Amino acid sequence: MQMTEFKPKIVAFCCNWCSYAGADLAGNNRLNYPAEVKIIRVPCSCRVNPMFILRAFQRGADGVILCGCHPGDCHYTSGNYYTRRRMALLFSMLNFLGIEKERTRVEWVSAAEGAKFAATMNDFVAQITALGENKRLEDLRCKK
Amino acid sequence: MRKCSTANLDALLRTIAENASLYLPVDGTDGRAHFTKWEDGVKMSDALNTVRSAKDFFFPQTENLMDFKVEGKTIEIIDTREECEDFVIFGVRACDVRSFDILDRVFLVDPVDTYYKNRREHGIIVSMACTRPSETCFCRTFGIDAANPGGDIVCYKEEDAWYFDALTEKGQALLSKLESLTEECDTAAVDAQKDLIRERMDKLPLADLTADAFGGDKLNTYFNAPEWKSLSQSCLGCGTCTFVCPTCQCYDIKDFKTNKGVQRFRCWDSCMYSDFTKMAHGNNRTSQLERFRQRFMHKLVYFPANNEGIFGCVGCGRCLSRCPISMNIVKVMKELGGNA
Amino acid sequence: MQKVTREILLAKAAELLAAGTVNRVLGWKAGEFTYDVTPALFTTAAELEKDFVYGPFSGANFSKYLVKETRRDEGKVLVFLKPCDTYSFNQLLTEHRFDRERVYAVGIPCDGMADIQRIKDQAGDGVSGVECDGDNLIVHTLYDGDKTLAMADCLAERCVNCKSKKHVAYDELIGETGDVIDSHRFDEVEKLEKMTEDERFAFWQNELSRCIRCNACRDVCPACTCEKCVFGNPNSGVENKAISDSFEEKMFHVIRAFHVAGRCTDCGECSRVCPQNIPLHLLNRKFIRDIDNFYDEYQAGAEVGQRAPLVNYKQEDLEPSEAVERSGNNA
Amino acid sequence: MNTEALIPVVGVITDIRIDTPDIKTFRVVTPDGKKAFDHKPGQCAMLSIPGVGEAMFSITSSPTNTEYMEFSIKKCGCVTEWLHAAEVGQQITIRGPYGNPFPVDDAFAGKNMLFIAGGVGLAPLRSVINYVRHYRDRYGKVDIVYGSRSKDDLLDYDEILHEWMTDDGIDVHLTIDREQEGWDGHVGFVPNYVKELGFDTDKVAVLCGPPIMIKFTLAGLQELGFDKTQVYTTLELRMKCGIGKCGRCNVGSKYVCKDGPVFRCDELDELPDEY
Repeated sequence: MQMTEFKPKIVAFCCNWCSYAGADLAGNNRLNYPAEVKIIRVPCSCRVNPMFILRAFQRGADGVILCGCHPGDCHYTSGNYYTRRRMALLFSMLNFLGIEKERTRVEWVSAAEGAKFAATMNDFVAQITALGENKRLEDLRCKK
Repeated sequence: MRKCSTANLDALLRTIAENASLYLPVDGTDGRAHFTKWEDGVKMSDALNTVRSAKDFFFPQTENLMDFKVEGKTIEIIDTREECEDFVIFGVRACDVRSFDILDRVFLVDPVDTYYKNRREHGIIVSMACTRPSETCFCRTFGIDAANPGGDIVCYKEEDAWYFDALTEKGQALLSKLESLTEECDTAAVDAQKDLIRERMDKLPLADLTADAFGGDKLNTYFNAPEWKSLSQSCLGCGTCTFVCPTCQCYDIKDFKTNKGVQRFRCWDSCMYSDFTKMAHGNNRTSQLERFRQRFMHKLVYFPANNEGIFGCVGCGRCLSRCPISMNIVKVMKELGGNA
Repeated sequence: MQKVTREILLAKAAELLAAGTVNRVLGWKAGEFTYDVTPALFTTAAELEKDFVYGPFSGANFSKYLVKETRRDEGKVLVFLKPCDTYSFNQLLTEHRFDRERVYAVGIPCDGMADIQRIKDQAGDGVSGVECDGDNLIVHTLYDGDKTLAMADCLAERCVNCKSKKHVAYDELIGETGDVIDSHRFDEVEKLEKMTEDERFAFWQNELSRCIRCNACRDVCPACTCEKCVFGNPNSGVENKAISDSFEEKMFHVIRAFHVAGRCTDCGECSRVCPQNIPLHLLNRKFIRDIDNFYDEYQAGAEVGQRAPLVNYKQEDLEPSEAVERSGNNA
Repeated sequence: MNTEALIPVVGVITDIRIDTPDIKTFRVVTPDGKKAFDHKPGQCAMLSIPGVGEAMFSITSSPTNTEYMEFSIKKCGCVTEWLHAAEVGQQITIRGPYGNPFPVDDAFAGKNMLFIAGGVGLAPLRSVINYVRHYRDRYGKVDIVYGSRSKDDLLDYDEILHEWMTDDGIDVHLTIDREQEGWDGHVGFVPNYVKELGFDTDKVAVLCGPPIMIKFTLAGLQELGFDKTQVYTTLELRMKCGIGKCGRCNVGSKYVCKDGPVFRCDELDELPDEY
């Protein structure tokens, strides 16, 4: 029996100053990463509040990844340090509620790391594909 | 009057559940009773009452009203109403049964709320007398007899048997399906239980509470009463009392954007919330005192003014045990009515 | 340790009112039954004499009321603070939520407060009165006569797992202050951490599904003092008055706990007021425990002016991925 | 199951008129070009944009207009902002009519009429005024006092100038709050202007405007000798259902959506001061 292949929906929040440019670089260098990744540009990774992550899942994301500047390299000096603490606590809490820990990730990708961006996305998409559809943080109304 | 031996009760419930969804109070993992769908092995709770009232069956906390499909400038309205299935609520107490009459006076008056009506028509209520009323009970204040609850069928639980009596045609029809599991009996046991219940009701701490000081004509007596200030002082403005209340029926209508369209749903709302009456250019109740007053004035004055003196409270006592700061309608009545 | 009684508090309140130190008293008002005590303002000694009570049901944390009270420009208000309340008091001061000058705080020792639900679980429904008798409670019931229960078996969860008998703020102390306790408050969290993801999911699904979104947990919380809550703001996109989908249960409770993470003093009011008996404190304690484990030990409200962990960082902080790994193996 | 009061019908905006900087008048018909439903002067309709929200508006056009309905809407909340950004051809939803109308065929019949409006408060009165103009012989003399912040904020100015003012037996008294270039009419607030004009009490007065204007105008009318039973007004409160069930517009034992929005001023005295 032929199963329809599961194509996950991935939301990637990318910092304007680094990983968004990293994504650009990946494109310029013709490095492939899956089309399932939907990039949302943010001015700094710390612009992403926990609600954004949850809302992405509500609206149908199967995985959410947040990309920012490497610690120490924040365009605004310290934004990504706060991101790091917030997401550490949030992801830990989501896992505490029984949400698969593989569904969320934070990755530091600089503007020069086009290759890392593509590799990260490929890896994350593969991970979510293996994990399957997001059932535990879904909103059924959005799936109708 | 029909009698079913306690040993046969499971079989009786099974027979009911064959034709309709059957709900009854069941102890949850939190140790409290909640209306739960019956299936084999489910044991009915001994608790006096459920945490949430039975109003949910007819007026659920949220329900979808309609869907919209929006494309460009055009809108398509999709009526999502469906004929609801028959269901039976078993073990409803006298107070909650009365609450349906109160809700009927809101939802079934013209223009009829068809969502509510649909459920009401398909629901059968099996009520149950209260042999162990609690200290928070004051249904008698509103003329409710815990020994004689309404509904379609009334039941009385004794050690060895359950007694059933049909009160409506709907109830008669259901009871006749249970004939093989029940036998005709006299009313001696039930009469004895009724006497016991009334005797116990007499002794309840709130047995003497009356609502005589309230009614539709008492607006000016109470609206500007100075007592509202101290009564509402520590109110948190949460919605607990409203949401556990069997007669609170205010609702909100909201839109939810799904990924493909718009769902318009309604959900319970609370007059205790600060944004209840807020509109684009103002709010006519800006203080918690006003909101607090609205809730109690509505139950004790405004509702009776429009409904031949019937109060909008059934004395179930849920707000007495659930309010985070232990402020409730009994304290309000005593403070205002002066019959402490 | 000196046992606090109604008489002692009454005398103190009357003394401070008479001296003009304060012009009103935030206290507990007697209800219909012994257990339905309401927070109330008293302005005269006569009012106090009539209705003021103090006993095993005087559990409400008054700190949050100070936000509203000190905005009314009417001199000082007297507030009685149990040790756990003093942490909320400090936390609110740290966040500049009320005017310290308008408060006269009297610290009172506390041996733990009773939970009427636990009493009813043991004595049955129909509790017409409760009396203290040394370490026991005598419970008058409607149908089964008097029952004697050990106070220790009737304590609220937050008191069983009391974190501190130490007062961290007061103008005056009645009796003596105690010590921070090496409590077992994280045991339940740990138990959940040791479960599998599936078990945890089932656990929370069951607990949170009872939520009726009455917002009592939010409205009572001394750390939730936003003028406009994100869940009550129509422009936030997440405003909602009811749970229309089980997603919203999780969103509301995760965000509620997250918004007070690093500021929650673990006073336990959220669980006390929940009409559906959801163990909300476990979410807050999870954050506290993670903060302690990931960063430095931190007790919100221990001192005024502390920098909360979520508005702080260290260059060598752990990565979110490590955090998730570690939180499962906290023990 | 067939009818349900909460389920609307689709309406199409066929014309948008810019009246003032923050008020537009929308013409609405059903997709097949008909009037969505009949109404009486003073009644309201619930308009909504799925996903934005639903809100109650008074129907500005007269019932004697059998082709379409008009709504004069001031931009002040999310629904109205959305409507102000809408274009002709946009569909919305509409349900109604709601509330009690003005008693145009009984209490008003044969009477001299005095209409007093402030700002967008003219919207509900326009329906009555045009009804009265249509059945001119059923009513006596008509006076209209209308004021707004400035000349630019006067609603339906063209209709007032070219239709109302040219009608026989209708006196229109306009006023604006502050002096303005190009305005040679009266300057001052409505309540004072009403007192200055000094009307005879042989009339029924109909009032609509901001609460503060209603309050002072009513006091002014009473000074002139008017009894509260001669004065009508229309209220506005937050509404969700429009059919007296959701509880939002409950004031005292009345529901403004169902028992109002039109009240005689002596009836208001029986309500608690909460509107």
